[in-house]
Amino acid sequence: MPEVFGIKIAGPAGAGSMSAGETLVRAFTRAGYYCQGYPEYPSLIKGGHTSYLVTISEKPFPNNAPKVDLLLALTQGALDNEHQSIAETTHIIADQTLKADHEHKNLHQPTLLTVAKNAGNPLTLNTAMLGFVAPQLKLDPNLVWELIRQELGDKSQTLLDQNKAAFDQAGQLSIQYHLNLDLPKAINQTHHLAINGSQAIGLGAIAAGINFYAGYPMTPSSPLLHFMAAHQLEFDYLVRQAEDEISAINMINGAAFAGAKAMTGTSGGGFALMEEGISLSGMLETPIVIYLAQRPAPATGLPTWTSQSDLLFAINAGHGEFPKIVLAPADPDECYRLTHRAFYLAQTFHCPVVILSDKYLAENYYSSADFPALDPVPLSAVSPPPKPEMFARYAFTPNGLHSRTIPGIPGGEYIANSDEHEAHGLVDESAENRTLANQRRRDKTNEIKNYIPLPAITGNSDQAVISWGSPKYIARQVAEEMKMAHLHFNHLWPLPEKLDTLLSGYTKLISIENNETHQLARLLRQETGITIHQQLGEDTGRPLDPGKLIDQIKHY
Amino acid sequence: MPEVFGIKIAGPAGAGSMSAGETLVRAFTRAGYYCQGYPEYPSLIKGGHTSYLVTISEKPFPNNAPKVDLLLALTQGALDNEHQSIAETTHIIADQTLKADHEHKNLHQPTLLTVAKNAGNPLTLNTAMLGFVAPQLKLDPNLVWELIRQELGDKSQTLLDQNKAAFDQAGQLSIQYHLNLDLPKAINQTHHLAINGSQAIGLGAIAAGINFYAGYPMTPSSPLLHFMAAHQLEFDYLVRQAEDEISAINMINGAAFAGAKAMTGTSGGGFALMEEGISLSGMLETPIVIYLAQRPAPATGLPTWTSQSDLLFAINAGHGEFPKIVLAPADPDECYRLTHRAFYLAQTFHCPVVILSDKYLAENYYSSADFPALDPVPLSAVSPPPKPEMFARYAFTPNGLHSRTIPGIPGGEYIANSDEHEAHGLVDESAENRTLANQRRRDKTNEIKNYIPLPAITGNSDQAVISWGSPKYIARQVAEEMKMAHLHFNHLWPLPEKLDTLLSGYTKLISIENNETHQLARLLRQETGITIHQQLGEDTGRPLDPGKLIDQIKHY
Amino acid sequence: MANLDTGLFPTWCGGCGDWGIWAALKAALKQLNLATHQFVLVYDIGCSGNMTNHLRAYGFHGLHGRAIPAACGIKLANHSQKVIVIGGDGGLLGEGMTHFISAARANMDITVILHNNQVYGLTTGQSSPTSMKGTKGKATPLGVVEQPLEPCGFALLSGATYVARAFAGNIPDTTKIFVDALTHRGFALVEVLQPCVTYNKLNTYDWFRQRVKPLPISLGNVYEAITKAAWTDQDIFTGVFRRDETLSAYHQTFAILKDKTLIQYQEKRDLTKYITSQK
Amino acid sequence: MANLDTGLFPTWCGGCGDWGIWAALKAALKQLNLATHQFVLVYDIGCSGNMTNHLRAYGFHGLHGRAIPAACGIKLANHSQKVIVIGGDGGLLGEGMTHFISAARANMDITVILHNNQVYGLTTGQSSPTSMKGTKGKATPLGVVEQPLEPCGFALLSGATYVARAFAGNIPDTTKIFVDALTHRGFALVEVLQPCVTYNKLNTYDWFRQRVKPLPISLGNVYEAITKAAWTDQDIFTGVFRRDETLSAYHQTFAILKDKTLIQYQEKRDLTKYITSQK
Ligand SMILES: Cc1ncc(C[n+]2csc(CCOP(=O)(O)OP(=O)(O)O)c2C)c(N)n1
Ligand SMILES: Cc1ncc(C[n+]2csc(CCOP(=O)(O)OP(=O)(O)O)c2C)c(N)n1
Ligand code: SF4
Ligand code: SF4
Ligand SMILES: [Mg+2]
Ligand SMILES: [Mg+2]
Repeated sequence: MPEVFGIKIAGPAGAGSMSAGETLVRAFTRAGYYCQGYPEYPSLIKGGHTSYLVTISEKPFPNNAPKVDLLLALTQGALDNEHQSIAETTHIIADQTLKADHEHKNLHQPTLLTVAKNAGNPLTLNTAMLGFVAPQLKLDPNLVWELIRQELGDKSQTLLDQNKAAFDQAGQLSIQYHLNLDLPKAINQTHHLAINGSQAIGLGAIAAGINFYAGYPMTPSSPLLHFMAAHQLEFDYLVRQAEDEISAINMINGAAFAGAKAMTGTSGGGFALMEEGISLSGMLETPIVIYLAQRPAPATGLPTWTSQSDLLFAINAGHGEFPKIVLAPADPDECYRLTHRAFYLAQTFHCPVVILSDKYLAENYYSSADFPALDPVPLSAVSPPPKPEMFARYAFTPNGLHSRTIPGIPGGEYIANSDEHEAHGLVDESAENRTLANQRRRDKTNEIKNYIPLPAITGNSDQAVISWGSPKYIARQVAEEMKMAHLHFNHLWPLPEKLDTLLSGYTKLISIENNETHQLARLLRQETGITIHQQLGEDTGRPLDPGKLIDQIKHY
Repeated sequence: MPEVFGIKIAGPAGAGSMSAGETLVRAFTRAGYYCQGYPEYPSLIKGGHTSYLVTISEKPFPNNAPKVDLLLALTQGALDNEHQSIAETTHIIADQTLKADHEHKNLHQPTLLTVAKNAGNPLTLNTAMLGFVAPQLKLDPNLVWELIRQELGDKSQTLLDQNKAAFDQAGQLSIQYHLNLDLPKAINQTHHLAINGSQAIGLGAIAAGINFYAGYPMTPSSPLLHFMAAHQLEFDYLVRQAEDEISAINMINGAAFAGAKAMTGTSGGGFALMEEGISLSGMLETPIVIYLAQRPAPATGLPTWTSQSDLLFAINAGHGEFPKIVLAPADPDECYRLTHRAFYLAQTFHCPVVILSDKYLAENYYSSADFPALDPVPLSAVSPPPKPEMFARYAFTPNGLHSRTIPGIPGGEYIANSDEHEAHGLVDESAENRTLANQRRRDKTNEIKNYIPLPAITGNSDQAVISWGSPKYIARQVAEEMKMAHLHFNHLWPLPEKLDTLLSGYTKLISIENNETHQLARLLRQETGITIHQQLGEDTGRPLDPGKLIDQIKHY
Repeated sequence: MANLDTGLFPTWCGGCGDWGIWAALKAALKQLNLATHQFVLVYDIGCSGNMTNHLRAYGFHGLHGRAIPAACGIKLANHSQKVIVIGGDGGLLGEGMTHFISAARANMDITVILHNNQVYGLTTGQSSPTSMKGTKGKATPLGVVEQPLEPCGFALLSGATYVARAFAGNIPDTTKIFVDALTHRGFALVEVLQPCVTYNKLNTYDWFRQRVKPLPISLGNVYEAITKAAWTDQDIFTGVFRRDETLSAYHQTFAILKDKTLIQYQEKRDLTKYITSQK
Repeated sequence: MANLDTGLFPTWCGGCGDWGIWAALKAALKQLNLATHQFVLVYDIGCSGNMTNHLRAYGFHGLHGRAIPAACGIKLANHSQKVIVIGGDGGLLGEGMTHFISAARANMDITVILHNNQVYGLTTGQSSPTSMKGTKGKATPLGVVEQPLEPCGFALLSGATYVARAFAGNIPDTTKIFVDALTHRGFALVEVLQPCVTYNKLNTYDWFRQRVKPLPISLGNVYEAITKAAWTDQDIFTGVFRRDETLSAYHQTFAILKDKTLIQYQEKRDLTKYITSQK
């Protein structure tokens, strides 16, 4: 039995390979596997080649299967485009009318297009493919159909009937085939979720008690915007599609000032536009959460591909020096918990908190353990006794933390002032006041550090692989195969105290990042003085390849 | 004879202490001194206390005089506000009607207000003050009047007459006074300029052949915008006040694409808004120059004060990874040359070049050696032989550099595409193309490094003070007094090769920066692994105090 | 109504129109008898926005051009608050024009007091979007090429449900209009003609006094209002160009804001149903 | 005129209005007989902007919402070029609204082709500033609250000297209007009604065919044009709402651009006079 098994479904954009892939992830998760579903699609609406790779395993969070064991090609173009991913052992399923470029011993060509046409709608081809393949993958056809049915949602009855017909007929066809696929062992859990990073972040925000989400569409942050928009009625918060990102960040600054647990989300270009508003949050000390879903840049870049090239950009976002927190989850569970934590940290420290993800995490589906129920983050606001002066919102305290009021509270009046200000928020440009304000901000950053954990360590070795964000399991796989320890960072800024001691305990450190300039490695040296000996990674838009990384380590 | 002599003129905003201060800088420069003029004023239009400190010396680029030797107080408020800057030896000149808080042995109270009133206009008080003080400072009254006359520009004849009367009468009054001020030695050069950083940057841009400047007002970058606007007819370029900073950066990207030598300027908040456009320049490879005049932040901060807190912000500006150059001049001469160089580097490398200054440099007047005449930077554009394909603007080359065309050149058609693109600019999302494009960008950064000089070294010691930007002469003074070497950086990004070798030659390194988080020190460690042993500086809006820094070093 | 004094005295130039607007706003707030915790003042950056330090109430002094989105966020978080924007022509119609239009289109329930001095005051005298053609500013010494932007016209075309113009030289009438605007439910613009005595030597008190006239007729539809709101060489009408209470304000279109404000939703959320659906 | 083919074929959905606009633009450029180095196409980001890869000419595909300032920069650098902006309602009227108004006010000599599909196409179906009230987009599932923005009205109020509307379903008429707009000197807006067959199921070809009518009368002043440009339940007029050649384009107001383009100034500059004045 193999450890992982890879199934790729490919077709032109709009032909349903994405939804079919997601259905497979759900089906395998229910069938008791650990899965990961990885979509690839170009930045256009129709026509381009898209594919969805489903990797199943008996172990949690499998990385993309190193080879495609089963290719489901919906069209001739798909078959042609995927010729590179076809290995000798790959089973291929393609309609009878398609032509492979050369002989394949495992090419199977049922009459799926005919099935779809007979069902009354050629666009049901992806459903037919699922109907055909389900029995071969030892998936319960009833379960698979139920999932397809869910996916189709409130589509018309005709369309449902057509899909059902295609699904069933293809299932009939399948009986004559015996692919004898060598699947991993199922562990037969039944309580796992099939969920992507965007959903998990949304759920974390909802659990934290979000009141207001303002956003502007931008791949790959849009799935979160859509998720938040879709669930606002159910969970009693409001989503506003702003006129631009600048409006979004300023709206949440205003909303947070008024007491809302508020969040926005965007990708690199939009985040650039938000930086002034992040600096504003630093001055006003508004508790805001900013979701930054990375994609390859500069500029428009590769909008629908993945990247980790915005770490230093996020950490150094906003003019001037002020407390800021940057977190980076790696899987749905971390997405859920760290987003909740982002709101907690924002309410505790009254500062901007950035959540970094990327297209890989935002759009990949994972089998994930159930999410725990979490209490909402309490709103930080006090009701002070009225005084002749305004409320001393920015009073000097030993650790830089102070209580706040919100509009509506009598006696709590103060100015949230973007000019440097004294305790009540009134402008004060004196050197004395500025020195105090700087100290307050410095104290706060130091206090935050007490809340920042050291990186999670797995494995025991004097050599270690380090990583952050979504390539966690790729780095883990590399570390395991190399018998090295693995240090994974999900709190990126500020870095915790004692990190230097931890890092200097290793004789060799290897960084793995989905970028070209080794940003975490450079950040670590900046903050600890410790040099990362080997700095690996690239930024091609694709997830990193563990095999290639292992090679690079071996040939160092 | 003292080494430096400090003269402060103080009054409410609008009372003319600024122009009087500038006049003194010019007069002393002409009289053969080295001067520096430092204005302080709050972020409001009228009423607040403002002052102008003129420091004169026999040595170039004097720092602010450690004490005020002569205080010229225009009003009671000014006198009260300046009580802290009055030392025992300070000579004070104030109108007879003003009251000092206690006895001063050197308080002189001529009837200046009466003089101004008699001249027909109480607002000529600042002119009367100059008329009175000129003889005491051994300045030729004719020269001083000539400079005031220039300053008044095209004001009405009545106003000119009133000022002249006030100036002359006050001069008469002065005859009875003998302050016996102990001035430094004049070196009697006669060819120096009295000029501020903004003017010098403007002149550098003009010398480089700027065609287009687009900007949006923001202190302390506005003086450059105004300077550029004022001289467009004289030097044949165009200035556009854009509707916002985003428009400005996108306009210069467009203009640069079309062949213009183009520049914009702003301060931190506006620069934040420009970051997306800087990333665009990184992708399109447009030659653009961005002037960033720093002020204390976050947010609106202290708009009219100085700071160096945007170094890492500028270096990490824009989403994604792309070649970018950051320069930071320290005095008018460097402003002039480095701005010219910025255009040269932009045209050579087709990338964004950021010039960092701050309020101190932008608004201080300095006596400066004459500026050399410089040739314009040639426009980089070729006329390729027409081909069926478009022009291979982004062809792969060994060092990442390639020629470009501009609209209007037949056969030069290509797409400046913010999507990742192949040689002709057409979208190409393949891993192969992305890898090549990344390599092109990396090669270019490496090539740029060949053009980056090591920091300038003065002094001979195994210990060194390091600095960047406007505190250069403060750091120099500290280094000299501590008998240390001084390493000054005016090329901040990318850092040159072999910097680690240079730095590791010192047993102790001390950084001096006008910020709180020691950004250059951290940058150096990030890029070289070398730790700066003592990291000094603060960000109060005021220039750093050499005396305090020396104390800190001594008590380390 | 409590004292609005902060202990800091404004630093505007003597004679600046901002003094009149400040007086009128204080008078209007007194007249409405609002307690200082019942409203939020959102200031843009500018001479106008420097009013920040001179009204003792909840205040938010954000970024240049971004007062309106901040105000919208405050309003949506807690719509029981009256939200008032104080800003200039540079901030609200230059840097922030997109937000101005967007908030008007959405009929956000905020009152925007536009200090229209036709110049960038705080940055010492550059031309603004409302500067007249030919105006020479520090960054436009050759004269403004653009046609001036018509704030009331743009608000009307964007669907603002309340649009009025006042003159800072006439404090009683300005107060009246402020009171009226502050009792409107929905997006309200009050353009106040505000002489800048330091940097705008053209549009002075006298210049305005020769042109300002109360709007003579009551207006029909929005397009007629746009026409009447336009300045002509002879006439600049003051008064109310539109007051339409028939349309819901933005926040009123959401059922969850009917009985509670957004920030009153602090209950624990049960995710079970959704999570189960993803199994 | 040379071949406009790049070898890449568009990826728009079958039936998308962008096909019609592409065809009309190619036809118009052919008709005008411009060589491919005599004009610059400036594309916004969107389905519309994806035309980038399908016209073999100088092209600039910048940032979402920022095509207009880039186009202005290009025009000012080299005003001998014809500069054409291709963009969507999201980019040009949402993210970039401030630039749209500013360029129109300045009468910048650029031709803006607005692909108005009333939706964010490329980001897969969110509502846009021109979406009709009640439209349910992916980020506005409760329906759009805002009143739709009127592109022609805003252009007219901003002082655009050429404003027209065309329908992508009518390629010959669209071509005619493009030719007309491209020969106008000054800011020209052509709003093209562009059905998005994938994400806009309301404003379809049929829907438009029932409403689109050629503008019947010739218009008087700008305010009348604004009124006529507004959509009503029955009528959406196509045609030219304004064509005014009497006003100078922005670049024409500068003496130095009279005989030379900006980039032709490459002479060495003599700073002596200024420097001497600072001694
Ligand atoms: C992003 C940004 N750009 C520019 C500035 C500088 N700035 C401050 S106030 C102002 C203009 C103010 O003009 P207006 O809004 O008309 O207000 P006024 O001073 O005339 O009342 C500008 C450009 C800034 N603070 N932030
Ligand atoms: C700063 C920024 N924000 C958001 C996006 C994402 N984005 C790309 S295209 C688009 C909307 C396109 O809508 P529209 O301009 O109407 O063009 P269409 O696709 O409908 O032709 C958005 C929001 C982006 N690229 N950059
Ligand atoms: S500069 Fe103008 S707007 Fe500002 S305070 Fe003075 S008069 Fe008023
Ligand atoms: S999504 Fe709409 S606008 Fe985009 S290509 Fe398809 S039909 Fe055209
Ligand atoms: Mg103004
Ligand atoms: Mg659109």
